[in-house]
Amino acid sequence: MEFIYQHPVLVAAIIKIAVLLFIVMTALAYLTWLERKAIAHIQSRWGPYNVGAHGLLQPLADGIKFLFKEDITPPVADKFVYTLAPFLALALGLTAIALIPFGPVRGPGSVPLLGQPAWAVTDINIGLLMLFAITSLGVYGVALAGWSSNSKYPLLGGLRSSAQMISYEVSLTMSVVGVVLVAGTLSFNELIEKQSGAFWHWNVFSVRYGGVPQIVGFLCYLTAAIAETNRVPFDLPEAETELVAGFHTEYSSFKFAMFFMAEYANMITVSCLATILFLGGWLSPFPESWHWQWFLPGAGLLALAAYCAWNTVAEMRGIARLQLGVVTLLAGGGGLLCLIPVVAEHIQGPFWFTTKILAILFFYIWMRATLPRFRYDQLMSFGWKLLLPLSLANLVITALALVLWPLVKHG
Amino acid sequence: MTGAIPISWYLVLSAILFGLGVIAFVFKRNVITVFMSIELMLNAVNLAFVAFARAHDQLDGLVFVFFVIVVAAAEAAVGLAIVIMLAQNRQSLNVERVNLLKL
Amino acid sequence: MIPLILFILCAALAIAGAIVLIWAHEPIHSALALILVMVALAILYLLLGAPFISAVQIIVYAGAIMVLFVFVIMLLNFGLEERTNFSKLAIPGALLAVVLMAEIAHWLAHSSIGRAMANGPAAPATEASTVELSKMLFRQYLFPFEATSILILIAILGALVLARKES
Amino acid sequence: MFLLDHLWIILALPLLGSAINGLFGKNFPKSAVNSVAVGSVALSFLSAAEAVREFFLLAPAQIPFVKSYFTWMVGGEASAHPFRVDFALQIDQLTVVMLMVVTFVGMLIHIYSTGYMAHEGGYYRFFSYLNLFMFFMLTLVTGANLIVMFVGWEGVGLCSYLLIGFYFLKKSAADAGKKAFIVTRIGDFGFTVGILMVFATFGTVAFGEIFPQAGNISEPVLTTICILLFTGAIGKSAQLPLYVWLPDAMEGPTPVSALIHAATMVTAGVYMVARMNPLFSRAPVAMLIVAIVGAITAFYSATIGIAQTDIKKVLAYSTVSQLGYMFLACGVGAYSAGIFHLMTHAFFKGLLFLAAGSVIHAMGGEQDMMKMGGLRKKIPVTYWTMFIATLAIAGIPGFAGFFSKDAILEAAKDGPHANFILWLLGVTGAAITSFYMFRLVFLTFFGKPRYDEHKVHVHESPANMTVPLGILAFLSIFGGWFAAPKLIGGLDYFEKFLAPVFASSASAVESAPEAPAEATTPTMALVHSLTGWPVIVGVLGLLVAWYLYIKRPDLPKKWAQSMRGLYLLLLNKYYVDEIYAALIVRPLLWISTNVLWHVVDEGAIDGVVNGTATVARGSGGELRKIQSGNTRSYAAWVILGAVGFTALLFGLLEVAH
Repeated sequence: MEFIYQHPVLVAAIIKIAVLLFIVMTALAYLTWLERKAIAHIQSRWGPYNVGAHGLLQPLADGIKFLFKEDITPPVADKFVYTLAPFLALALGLTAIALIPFGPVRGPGSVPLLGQPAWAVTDINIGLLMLFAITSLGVYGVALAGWSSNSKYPLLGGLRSSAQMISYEVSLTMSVVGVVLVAGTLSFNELIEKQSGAFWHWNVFSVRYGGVPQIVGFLCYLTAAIAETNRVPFDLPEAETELVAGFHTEYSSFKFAMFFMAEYANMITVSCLATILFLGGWLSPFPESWHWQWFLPGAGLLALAAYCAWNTVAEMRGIARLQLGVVTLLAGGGGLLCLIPVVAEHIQGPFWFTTKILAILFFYIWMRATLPRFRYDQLMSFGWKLLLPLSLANLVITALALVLWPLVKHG
Repeated sequence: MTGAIPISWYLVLSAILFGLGVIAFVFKRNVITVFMSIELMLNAVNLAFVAFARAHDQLDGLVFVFFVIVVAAAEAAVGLAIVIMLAQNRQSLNVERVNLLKL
Repeated sequence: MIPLILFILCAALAIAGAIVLIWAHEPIHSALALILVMVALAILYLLLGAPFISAVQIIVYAGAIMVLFVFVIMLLNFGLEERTNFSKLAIPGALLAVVLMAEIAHWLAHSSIGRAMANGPAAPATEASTVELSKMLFRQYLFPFEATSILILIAILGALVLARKES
Repeated sequence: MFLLDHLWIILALPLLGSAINGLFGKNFPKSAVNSVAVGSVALSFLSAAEAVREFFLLAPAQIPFVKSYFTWMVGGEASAHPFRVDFALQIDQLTVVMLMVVTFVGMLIHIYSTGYMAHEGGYYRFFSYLNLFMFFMLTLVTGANLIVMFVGWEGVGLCSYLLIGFYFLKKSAADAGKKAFIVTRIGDFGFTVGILMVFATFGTVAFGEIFPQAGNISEPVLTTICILLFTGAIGKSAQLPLYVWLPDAMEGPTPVSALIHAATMVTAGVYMVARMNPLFSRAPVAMLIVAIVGAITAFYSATIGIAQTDIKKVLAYSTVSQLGYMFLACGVGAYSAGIFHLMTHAFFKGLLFLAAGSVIHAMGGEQDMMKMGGLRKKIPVTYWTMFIATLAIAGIPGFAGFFSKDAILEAAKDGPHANFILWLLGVTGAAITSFYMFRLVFLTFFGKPRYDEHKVHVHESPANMTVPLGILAFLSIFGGWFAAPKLIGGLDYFEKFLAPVFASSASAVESAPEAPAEATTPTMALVHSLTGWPVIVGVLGLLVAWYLYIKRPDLPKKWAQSMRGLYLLLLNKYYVDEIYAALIVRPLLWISTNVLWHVVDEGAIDGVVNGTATVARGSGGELRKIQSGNTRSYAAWVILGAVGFTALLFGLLEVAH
């Protein structure tokens, strides 16, 4: 107890981390479910269906499977590095999320926890830089995995990935700098607060601070981010058709699962970043004055509950009906809870944040379902000859606008 | 972030790291590792810079660190390119085998 | 309290990393050790109230330069370091390095300036604001800044020219 | 007043023409090159004329009209006499005369050249040089201070070099060019020193500031300065002993000889002496030297002219001798007479050269008079114009040369600095001049053709060559009539016009003695001047030449046989070139070879260099033992250095605290 009062920051941080970790892990698991379902429906299939209603328990099953599989380490592999790689990957992937504010840390809507804001684990004033610092280390996971397996395909995969990630990291950073110039801060909260108002004040559209709309920067970011997370159409490092499974060919069981989770964690991170930088983070798209928007979360959950209820009654049979019923109850309860004004007010931030993230994640999944894979040289030339110049142009134009705007305004 | 720790500790640490870097430079045979030991020395110096910047409460030290890092990047780019050439021309990375400059 | 623990931890990590760098026969291990040192130093920079430099340290050093090193090591993949001993002067050199360290330590311990630094904590714990730093960088140090940027450009070209296959 | 304020236009035009032709002319058609070259000079002439018109509107107080455009060099502002040179141009009566002569004759010769050079290679190059020469010459005559003047001075030297060596594939031409350049350099050295002394003495180089002070400078100093300046004149205007380059300069194309080596450049020396007259007239000794040099040169080179057979060589020596007359005039204080002769000489000698060129053109490049003869009928225009010019140079009354030469000899006879010897030399020279000039004419145009008429088919030159001849012929007759009234005891308008320029020197000279008493009534004066010695000797020379080359063509050879020694002496120009070679060139070569080359260069310099190399190699041989080619060893050394330095540094820091 004494310790708690001496170091509120530390304790609060620990609590928040624990909670966040739980949520994120679950989210990761169900992201895989979401992806499979989405792709399946895009390709007019059913996707996971049998384990639980609509395959809702599929992630759980997968997890168990991974846990109990045999963990093979190739004898020729460099044991230490071979083990280190997946841990590094996952650890970094999760650490990055610790910097993300999921809701307002001050002012209305912020929730105190031991005198600390609850919606963000940390609130440092160069959050963006720190985030990049952490993600920039992400490449090691892949590269080391590839090298330590001490076999051909992984090595090639590792080489590819390190080359690819370094190349696209440049464009990624460049495309973000435009926003930083406009906002003039590296702190996530300030970045978001500067976009307050309605959706036309988001950096994607905003001309508020004399900058230009960062739409180009946004597109560059999305593209580079896909490459950064090694996903289709940039999933060269793990191109099944060419490299069996790329850098994690030799990995199995839980180490593989860690890479798997790391990838999805990275997806979430980049989506969060996109949301914060370009889409106004946890801000609602509507003007504050529209108070009815407070009831949107509740309404949304209730709608989900309604759908589930109908679905339960109409289609489910046996155990599945029970499972979906539980989901219905959860959703309904949550919906009702969210209709309580106090809760509604404080749930706003996370609600919008989550919504936006989901949108972007869906976009990624959609991409994966739609696009074919690049060839390696295409990938490189695309990154260096198109993406980088584009993001640089965006940066230059933004800077010019920022310089010229005052002159124009004040004659 | 209270500065409870005396600056001289940082300086000593920097000195130790630098010395280790030098030793590494002298002991390692692999060109790449030799390069790395140079980077290590640079890091040690950077630490000293930051420490001094803090001691005199001036930002110049940090600016220097910034420049050092940039230069290190440039050096790494060219140096590694040279290393690749080296590896291509004589199938070895051992600095001691690269001694044709002698006599 | 916490800073002290952090400092000792990071310092230990850094030194350990440096030693591993020397010890390891496997270049990759050396590289990892060096990355460890860099990260530790980055944390120390945070302690010294230079978050920006700390971030840059990780992004550029650990995230770019060292990745390059690892990449090259993987690319060439020459395996273990070969232990030859053609250089008679290596051992004396190492001893000299130790002497160097001793010198500095001695100076810090006994010189007036050294003692001035030793006793009492460092200057007030104000974080070096990134804004101030950038102002300095783009006003007072504008020319060096531009110069380094040109240097980088030249380095890129040089690397390209060197690595290009003659055909 | 536009052009007075923008005198530079007059200079700039030829420069522009030169630049255009020189840079792009290679690809131009001949017509384009012509229009650029001639056009620029013509425009320059017109603008000069306009400038002169405006000049006449100026009040006497405004003369000389100086226009400074920008400060060119400044040095030692701190000192009492900062070295400060403006790029300044000035115009006064003297400049007016020179301007008109240079631009007009220059224009005519440009036109002539379009015909004469029509079949030559490097056409554009030739005109580019020629325009450049015009630019420098104009700079020379308009410069308002010694430095600007000197720029022009050296510039014309350069162009002369370029144009003499125009046929640079011909060794003799190239050598002649070098000779001209080097010989004039000797004079220019004196000139340069002179300029320096002027600055040292007066603390300035601007004419307008020098002349007023001239009065309060001690005579020895002035004398030194004047002699030094005159050295430059000797070189540039080919006086004894530096005249040797001019005859060789005839290697250049004939228009060049006409323009540069007869009409304009070689007269620069005279112009300079006249320009500096306030100094000279206060240094009697220098004056005397000028006069003596002039007179002797006049007589001496005239004698050489007798025996020459190359038509251009004859003209060359005659030029030297005429220049001698001009200096004689300046030497005896009759500057205006000198300038007057300069002008008339520009007309008739220019004409003579052009005509000679026309002859050579007609003969298809033949220059030896012994291979000519009887051209009178075949090329009448050339013949008549040349004959007129000859009458003029011989000083036959009524022609331009008569007035100017008469004025000079008169000044030598009973001017302020009259001197019987000088006069005698002058008159004798005049006689010889008229003799060899008529010899030239008779040999060329009269008697039997001495060439193979089937090989050479003689033809009159095209209009663009003959028209300038005509114009110059006209000027050779009437160009001197400014002075005509003097014949009847009236005024010499030319002299009167130039008077302001030489006013100071006139004042410097103690009251000039009255004109001879017998010139009271106009008729008497006329008779007197028409029966003056110059006329008599002129006619005498004519008659002798006629007797020897028309009446008894066999005589010259006989005499040449009988007086072989003298003949050879004259034919070989008194062996001056050989003497110079023996006295100066060979010793110089010997010293350069045996002392400077074998001793100084090989011994000292190479010794030092090689020594250094040896030392470096030796020490390197020792040092390279350190270079084991082993990086780690190097590192060890570096560390050693670091340790030492750190120790030192800490030590110093401790000391500092």
